[in-house]
Amino acid sequence: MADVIIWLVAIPLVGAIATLLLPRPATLLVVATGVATSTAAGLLLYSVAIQGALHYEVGGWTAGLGIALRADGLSALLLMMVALVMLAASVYSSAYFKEATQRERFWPLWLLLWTALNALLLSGDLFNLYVTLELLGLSAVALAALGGTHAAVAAALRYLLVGLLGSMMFLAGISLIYAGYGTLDMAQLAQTLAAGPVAWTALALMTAGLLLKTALFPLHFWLPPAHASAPAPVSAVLSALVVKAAFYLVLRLWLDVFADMVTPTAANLLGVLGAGAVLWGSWHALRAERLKLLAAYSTVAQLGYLFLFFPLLQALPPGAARELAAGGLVILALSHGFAKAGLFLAIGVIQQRSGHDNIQQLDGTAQRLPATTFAIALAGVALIGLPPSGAFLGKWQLLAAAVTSGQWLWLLVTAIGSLLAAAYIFRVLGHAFGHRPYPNQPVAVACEEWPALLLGATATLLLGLASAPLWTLLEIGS
Amino acid sequence: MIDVLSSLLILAGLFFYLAGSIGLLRLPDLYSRLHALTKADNLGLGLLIAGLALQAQDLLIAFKLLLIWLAILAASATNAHLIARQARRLESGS
Amino acid sequence: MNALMLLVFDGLLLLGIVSLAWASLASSDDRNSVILFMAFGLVLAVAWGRLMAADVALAEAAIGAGLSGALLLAAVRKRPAQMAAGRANNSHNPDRTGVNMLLQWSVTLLCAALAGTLAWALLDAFSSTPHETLPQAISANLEASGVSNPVTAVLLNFRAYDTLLELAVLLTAVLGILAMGRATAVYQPAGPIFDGLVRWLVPVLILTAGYLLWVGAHAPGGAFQAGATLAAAGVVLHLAGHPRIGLPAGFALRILMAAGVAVFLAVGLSLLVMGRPFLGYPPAWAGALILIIESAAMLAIAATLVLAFVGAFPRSTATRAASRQVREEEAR
Amino acid sequence: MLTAHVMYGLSGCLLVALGLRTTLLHASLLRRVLAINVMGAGVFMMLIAVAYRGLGVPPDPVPHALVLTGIVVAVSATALALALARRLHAEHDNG
Amino acid sequence: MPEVLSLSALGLVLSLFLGLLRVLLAPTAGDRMLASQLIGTAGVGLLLSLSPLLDQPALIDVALLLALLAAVAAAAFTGQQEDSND
Repeated sequence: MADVIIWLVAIPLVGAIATLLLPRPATLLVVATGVATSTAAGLLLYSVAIQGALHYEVGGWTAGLGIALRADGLSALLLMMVALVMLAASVYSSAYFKEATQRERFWPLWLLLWTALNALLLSGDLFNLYVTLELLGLSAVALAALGGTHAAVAAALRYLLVGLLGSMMFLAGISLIYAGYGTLDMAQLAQTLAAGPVAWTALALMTAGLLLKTALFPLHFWLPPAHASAPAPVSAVLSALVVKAAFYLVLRLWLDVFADMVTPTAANLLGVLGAGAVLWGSWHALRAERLKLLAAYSTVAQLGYLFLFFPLLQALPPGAARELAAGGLVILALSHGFAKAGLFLAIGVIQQRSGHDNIQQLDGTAQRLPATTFAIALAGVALIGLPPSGAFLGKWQLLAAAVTSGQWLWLLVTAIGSLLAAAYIFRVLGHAFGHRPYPNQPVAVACEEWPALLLGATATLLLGLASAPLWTLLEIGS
Repeated sequence: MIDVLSSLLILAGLFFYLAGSIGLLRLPDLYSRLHALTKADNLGLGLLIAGLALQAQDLLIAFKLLLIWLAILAASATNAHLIARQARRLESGS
Repeated sequence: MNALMLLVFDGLLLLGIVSLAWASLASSDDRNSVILFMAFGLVLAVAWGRLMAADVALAEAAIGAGLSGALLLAAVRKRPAQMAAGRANNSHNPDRTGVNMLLQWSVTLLCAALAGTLAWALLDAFSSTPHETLPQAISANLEASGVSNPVTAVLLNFRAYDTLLELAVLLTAVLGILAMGRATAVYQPAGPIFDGLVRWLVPVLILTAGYLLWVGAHAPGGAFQAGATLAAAGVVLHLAGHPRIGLPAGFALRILMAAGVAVFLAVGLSLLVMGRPFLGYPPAWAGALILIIESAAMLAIAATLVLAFVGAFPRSTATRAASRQVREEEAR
Repeated sequence: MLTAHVMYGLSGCLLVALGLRTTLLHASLLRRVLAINVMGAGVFMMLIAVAYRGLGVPPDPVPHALVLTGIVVAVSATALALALARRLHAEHDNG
Repeated sequence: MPEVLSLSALGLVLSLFLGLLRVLLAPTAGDRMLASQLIGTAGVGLLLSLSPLLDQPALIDVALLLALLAAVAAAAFTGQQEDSND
């Protein structure tokens, strides 16, 4: 059953080669690849739920000499999110890219990105993580530049340089680890790590590199232009999945591998930066003129919430309260992933239908594109954190943990951030439901509108109402 | 005997290298500097390679050494031609 | 070499490396900066040789000093309009206002602190005896790996999964480059001197590539060094104005680009289907399988690097002539 | 600890810092690409110093393999960055 | 023999260093090219001397690659020159 781990990397990579060699039936190949990969992700989730954490030794060499891949509850859940979001965005992309040459360039890179995401979430080896980070970074940059406009290429170039700087710092940290401990396997490392100059410096370097890639305030400057100028399906996965992959690694390093070395001061520093991101990102999202820019700034803010959990998890003693808080963090990350992907796809529909994404000129959108407007509303519920969304449960755990550990500051930040989020979402909806009667007939295109709708519904309804199994899954550690 | 000969060749090569480098730093005009460098390339590396080739265990190594010398000679000749032409153009231009 | 000579040797070499890096980054002219960077790569190759890392030295010579240099030189080719535009905003911070100075000093201080911390941690790591578990495990399993060069064994057997993903990175980069669809401007057909050089340099480079691939199983060398050397031959042909650079067209070119990842993946998955682990070669076949993978990887790397250098699929002679006309008009 | 460990290790740290400084401060794109490559060279130098065991002693092959992978990744990224820059300039020239 | 090779390695690294100084302080572009060429030739000689000294025959291959690429670089410069002037 552990074989499913390697299939999760191999299937999208085979798909990438197939779409490169056979551009004509590419759309069909992508759908087949997407369904197969999602099935594999479902199988993995099922196996992890039944059997507990899985691991796979590539080439049959023991971990350390070779590379070990690992899957526990957290990675299996994130892989499932990646599969669903990528599948929905693939269906949308087949309608978004009208020209054959566009699709020919898009599909191989798209499937390489999927390969990178899966490989990153499964890797148990530090240097292998560096390679997957670079694969993820380069494919994301190439996709972001596909729009071809001056703004898109310039933003992609900046994205590339920032990403490279981040990976270089990550690699410097890995070198230190290898010098000090003689291994790259994360499980072996977790057992032998000892507080000292090597571990501290390596953790600081790797974290700095990853924070740059996950765009934590004040290292977020590159994100809004890159995410706002990419093609809509690309923006969706950049915001929902790519930045989250770097965040996942921060989580792994701080809560698993280096868990004994993290001090309250360091965790508080991440919390403060997260608070800065929540306030700064939400404020700029409120002031944004264009929908895509609003969504991009909202990503900066939503990532901030995730970092608020670090000081709380650090302060809580191991036990039920800490498990609940950790579960809240994951459910918040998942529901943001689905909601933000849905929002970007919906914005893409509006942009293509009305030729712009100016918030001021959205009047009548609700009559013309009712399903898309509903998708924005569903995603908005999750972004604000209203019940019954998964984000509501996540924020509830955040607040509960803040009260339990007596860290009231984070409570205040969350409250202000949620109010600002409500303001920017209702500003969009207010314009969309504007009274000016619109002459056009309502249009409905299944391939374009359904993916956004389903993603929004997953974030708001599925994660909110059926989240009980998540907590049991998350207890399955590696 | 072979050791002595190859040592002598290597040391002679080293002398031309150093002479060429110092010439490059100290000589007054571009043409004489170019000339000094050609000494280092052709003679310095040539003598060094001759000395090492005497020590080579098999024919493949000797062949590779010869190829290295030829490649450097070609690069040096091409560069010299280019620089001389550039310098000439500058002179006629000014 | 005695200890003192070694100390002087290392000192001079490192002083050279650091000052070249400094000069390359601080130079006021882009072209100059690239030439210094190529020299930096060259001296690095010597340093890797000095540290008994011949495999890395080969790769640095072929890729670091060679191909990166060619890529960068092509990027700073003189185009009047661009040079002027570049000068305007690339000037080396001439306005040393207060804020600017403050920024410069604080960043410099930050980087000095980084260097200090890094050095502190590294020296701490060096102060204990080196970890020998992994090197010992590698020599214990070298017999079963199918090759006798330990670096090749790590790259293509123990950590073959890394190498597979690395080939995917290379493929991603070239797909991104081709999607941008801006070819570097074509070069004039070679003049007589250049042509004479090309006529013998290209075959020698191809032979050297084959030699490096073959020797990689038991001595330093392998697919990447060989692929980069082969790519250098393609670069020379491009510089000499050859339109097709020895590459096939259309579907065949796509196959060539994908060959490295495809063959690697096919071998890995066939083994998986046969009930072995992914990329778990049976020891008896390991040598042959590694050679097959390396040959495909070499061709793919060479094709990819040449395409990265050219920046687009090679064009036919007709479009080439047209584009030269356009270029000449632009120059006026 | 060997003298070579200290000398090459510290030079590697210096190259990393030098590259980082230019990446953060320099406006020119080409220079930033070079600076990131210099940073990479510094990290590679650290790794190869870690692998070194002394003259005549076989070194640890793992860091060598990592650096080989790193060099190929670096050249891929450099090539992509230069292609994006070329596209930007081309538009700049045309419009 | 090792003493001669050590001396040669040391002398060549000095030669390489002088070449570096020249590159850094070169008055004209032509001088800079001359100095880069010296660095290349000295690097090749250095690798050749180190190869028997460290018992690393592969360093000869490195030197061969550097020599061939020096020729490629010369070709690149010439190609650019002929391209931009003729």
